[in-house]
Amino acid sequence: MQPVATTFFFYLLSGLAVLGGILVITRKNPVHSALALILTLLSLAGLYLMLYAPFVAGVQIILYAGGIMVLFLFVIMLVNLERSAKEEQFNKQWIAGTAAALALGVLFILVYTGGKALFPEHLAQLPEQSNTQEVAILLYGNYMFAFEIASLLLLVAIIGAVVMAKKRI
Amino acid sequence: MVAMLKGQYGSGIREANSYLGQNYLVVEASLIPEVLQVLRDREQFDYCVDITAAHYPQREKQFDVIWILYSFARNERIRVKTMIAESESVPSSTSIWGTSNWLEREVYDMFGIRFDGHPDLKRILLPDGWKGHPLRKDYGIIQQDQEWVQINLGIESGQ
Amino acid sequence: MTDATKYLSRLELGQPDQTFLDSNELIINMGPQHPATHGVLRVILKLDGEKVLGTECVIGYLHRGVEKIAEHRTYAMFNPYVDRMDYVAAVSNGLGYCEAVEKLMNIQAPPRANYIRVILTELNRLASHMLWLGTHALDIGAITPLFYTFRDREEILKIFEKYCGARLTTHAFRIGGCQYETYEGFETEVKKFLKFVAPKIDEYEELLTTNRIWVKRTRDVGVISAKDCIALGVTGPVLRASGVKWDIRKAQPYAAYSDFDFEIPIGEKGDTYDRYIVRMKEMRQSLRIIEQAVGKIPEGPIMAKIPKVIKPPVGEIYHSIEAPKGELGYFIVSDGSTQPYRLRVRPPSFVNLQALDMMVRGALVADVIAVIGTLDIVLGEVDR
Amino acid sequence: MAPITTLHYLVVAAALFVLGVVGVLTRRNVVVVLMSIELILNAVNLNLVAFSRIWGLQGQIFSIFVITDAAAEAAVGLGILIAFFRNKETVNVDEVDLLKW
Amino acid sequence: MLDYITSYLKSDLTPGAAGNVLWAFVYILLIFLGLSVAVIAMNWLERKILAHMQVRLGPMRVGPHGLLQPVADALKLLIKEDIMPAEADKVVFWMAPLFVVMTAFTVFIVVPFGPTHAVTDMNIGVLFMLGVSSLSVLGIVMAGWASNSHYPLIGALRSSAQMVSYEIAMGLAVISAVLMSSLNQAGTGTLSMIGLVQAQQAQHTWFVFKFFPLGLIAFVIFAIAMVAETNRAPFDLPEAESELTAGFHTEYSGFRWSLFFLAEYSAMIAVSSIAVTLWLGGWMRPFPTWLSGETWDLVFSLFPGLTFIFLAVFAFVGVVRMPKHPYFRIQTMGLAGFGAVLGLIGLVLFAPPVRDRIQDIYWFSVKVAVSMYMYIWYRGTFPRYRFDQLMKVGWKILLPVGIGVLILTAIAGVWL
Repeated sequence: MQPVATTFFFYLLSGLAVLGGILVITRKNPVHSALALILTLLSLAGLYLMLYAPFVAGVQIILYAGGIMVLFLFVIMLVNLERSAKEEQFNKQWIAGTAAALALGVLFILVYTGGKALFPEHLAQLPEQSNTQEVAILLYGNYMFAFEIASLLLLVAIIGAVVMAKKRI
Repeated sequence: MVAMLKGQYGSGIREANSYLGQNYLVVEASLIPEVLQVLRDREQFDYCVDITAAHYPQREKQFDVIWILYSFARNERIRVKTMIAESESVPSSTSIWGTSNWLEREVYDMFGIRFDGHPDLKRILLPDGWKGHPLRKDYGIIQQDQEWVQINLGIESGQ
Repeated sequence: MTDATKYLSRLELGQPDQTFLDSNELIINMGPQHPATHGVLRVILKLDGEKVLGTECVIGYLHRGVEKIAEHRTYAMFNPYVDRMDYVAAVSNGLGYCEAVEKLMNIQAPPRANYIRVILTELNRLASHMLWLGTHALDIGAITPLFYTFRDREEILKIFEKYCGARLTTHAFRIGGCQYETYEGFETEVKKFLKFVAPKIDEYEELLTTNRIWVKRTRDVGVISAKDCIALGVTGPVLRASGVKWDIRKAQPYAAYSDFDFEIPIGEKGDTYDRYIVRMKEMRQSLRIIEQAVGKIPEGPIMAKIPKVIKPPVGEIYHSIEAPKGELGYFIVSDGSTQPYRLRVRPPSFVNLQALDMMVRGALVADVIAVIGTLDIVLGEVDR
Repeated sequence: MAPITTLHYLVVAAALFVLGVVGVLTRRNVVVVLMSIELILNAVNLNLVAFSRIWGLQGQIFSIFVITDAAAEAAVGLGILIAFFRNKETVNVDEVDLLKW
Repeated sequence: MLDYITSYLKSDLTPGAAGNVLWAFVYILLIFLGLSVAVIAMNWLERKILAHMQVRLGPMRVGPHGLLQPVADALKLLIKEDIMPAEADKVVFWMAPLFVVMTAFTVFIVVPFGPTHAVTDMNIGVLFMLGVSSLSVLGIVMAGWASNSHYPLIGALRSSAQMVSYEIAMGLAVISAVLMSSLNQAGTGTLSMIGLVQAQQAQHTWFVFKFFPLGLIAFVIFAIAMVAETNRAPFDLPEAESELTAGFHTEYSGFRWSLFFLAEYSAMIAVSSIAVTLWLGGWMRPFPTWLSGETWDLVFSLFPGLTFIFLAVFAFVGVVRMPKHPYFRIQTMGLAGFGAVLGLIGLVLFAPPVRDRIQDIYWFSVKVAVSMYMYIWYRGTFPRYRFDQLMKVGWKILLPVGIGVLILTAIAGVWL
């Protein structure tokens, strides 16, 4: 499948993603932040599709946007943050934050400009039609152990979350 | 039963009679909680049908407060009546029957009779800020709390 | 003796420690404009998420001062007013009032009048229960029974209309008997109706009684024990569903009820499902009563000899009947004039509604709806 | 316009990462901090997927594990948030300065 | 240019797969149009069918047999005042219905109405559909929160908990169908919607009958979960009228409310089409193996035309039975015109080239329509679940049964 107007879609989606990211950290109301984050997540899913990773894109939509963000919204509604929305939103680490951001940004630019030569021009052949099958074969073959560990991690997370949130067990 | 009660409370039981086959007792206001308690526990009048009142403005003790009781075991009704004056209050029977709660509130709402020991004595059918008690005889049938109507409904008059 | 006294229908606000998340209780106004409160009932709910921590009923939106009006009308003039209280069971209201006044005047309605009274009152009980069933099912989410019950209630209203010209607020009886002789074909029509309605009741039961979701929604919901029922003065089908075999028609028969053979259906647990079953059985018992009565309406006058001007002697009377919703009582104080000195109505809905708080504490929001439905209140009667 | 190369994706990822770091460092609201962490994780994911375009599927596999991780983190993080809110009635990070309550 | 347009007609691919933007666009438009018509028709049908279940007539006044009632309703909704609560969060309140509608429509780009009749065939089709339809919960949560009112908030909380819970059972049922698709191929199954139907074609069975009763159980799980997922009776707690007035859209009115309505019905059609694709053989005609051969192919290909002719006859019967009174003249003429249009469409559908291309779409739509009828039937029959019971059904019955079916399907697939 030949993607249509790749350049345009790339700039559109990445622009939306970055815009969403900016809104996440600047909005006062946590619900608005969460909605902006959903925007970012969905545009990232689009970018994954463009990178021939449809399965990851699907997982991104179904798990991140459909699952984790619902959890976030649920908790925001549950703890009723109206009062805290009126308070000071930013702590006094402005300077530290900006400095860290600048340092990281400079570092990234350095790495990219310096490391441009490292990336090969020719891309690996990733057949999109069988992407899911190949991911599955890798997941249940080479990465079987990691996969099982991940499921254990989720179990621990479930128990942890229940223990934390429940008042009387 | 009447003899027993009379023996116990003497002249507190003013009258014990029957009219058209319906029994009633007239009791001194101060004896009310005890008599009701005895009626419920000993005489099995376990169901308080109704609490109501009547207003006699020309009498010295203006109000009749009436309890209508029923006994499932005896299949029998009895009315307990007491008379109180305007300023007096009656002990509440909410601790004897749960049903007294709203019934007493309604009597308070309509007659302005206060019940001592009632947990939440406030108006029930009329709005909270209403002035006057409609079922008193001196409350005219077209009378209303003009002020309340004007403030809360935004109209000149409810008539 | 009772626990019921502990449940005062007052809402204690500001007890955050009871909720799951502390300080996050939700206060919700259910009504006065709400699809499931059967009128203008307003229930203030204190919720912890879905769980009900407490309720408070705010009533009186429909208060018309019926008792005050009674003091300014003659006995006969007041008769139509009582129909406006429990407007889905207007005939029962009228019966109670007429009998109370008759008792006060110490007269007896003639047997033929009594039979007509019984037939119409039982038809009215059927109509009331049908309306209850339809709206109760609608509250729980089953929309279809509503239309079935309304279709069949229509037949009853047609009989009323033919008898006295009115469908809802019938004013069917007069003090001393009945105003109207039965119309021609009354008996056959009632008999036809009996044949028509018996399978329809089966139809309702088919839709609901064994419906798993219906059973799940009503079993163990709004349980109230017999002891609490008595302490709270709850009467009618609610009391019988808790296992108390008490019906004024049997305990203190009035009109011609002593002539008929019928049973008092009772429940065991006192939950919503039992109340449903009790009312369904009651409908069949009503059919039985009508069937017995319609065959043997005695000949004779339909009015007792009463004076032109009704002037009961000085005295007090309390008379109660078994209305579809419970014990409907009239307490009349007469001062010998043409107007009652004081007339008190003991409304079953008002007293039954008081049990709401006790029945829903700890339940879920959806149960509040089910319990309001199962209590079968009519706001016209609660507020009077 | 120039064709889109891997580098373009990396720049987007870097931007998201920086935004996430700034959010974590400067915001007071725990919920927003958690969301910023999600931003960082997503930046990493975009990197991984972009690299997998060059070197094969392993990057995608790893990004799936990262998403799993994010789910676990969100669940536990929000659980802690609820427990914390219940006890202190606040969701501000700078008021969480005790290791016990 | 003309080449570009006609070249696609010969290909065996979906427009998306063929890379033909124009035709993809045309398909999107067609789906949008068809969906709108379907929603309008559903509105009328639901009211009529429900009414007849409840011994009443339903809409009868606007147009013959109330046929124009949905149009009148739509007009009313469009010109109705659009109320925005004063304390609402304006932006989110405005976005929520759009979001819900968008997700509900986006799902349809992978729905295969036929082997080539889909906008595109995604490698992750099923995953995409589940994912995007699960996004609609976000719109509902947004609506509930933005209204800044208690009833919508409770409705939104209920619906988010409900949809997230039932998605799991739904996913398990879907996985067992996907597992079935892998059986007599080269070892891997497929998530593509077209691929799933082709797998059923290759195995000469609908998956609902595969490994009887495993396929059936998975289908039933999905059928229950999809009702819950679309917030319909008996799982309509988020908008339970008698409890929460109208749930999450209590504060919405006019056009915005109609968007929710549109989204609800298109979501119903969407999940129904997933069920049809996965278990009921998608576009396959009934009895592909029992009644095979040229003659049967011909007979079944006549069905679309026959259906329309039947409907036309039905309309003409209505014309004949219409009272002969000047008052009814316009109605009679309208109904006759409607019947004539239906008959004309029916005749066109008999033409061989049209017949062959339309057949797949017809069978797919018929299956979806049956599923929609079930929705209406449930609504007429069942009372509503309570919230804890709903959760119990989801977590304690559907989920374990789903896992069991999945394991048994895997075992059956290996050993049978």
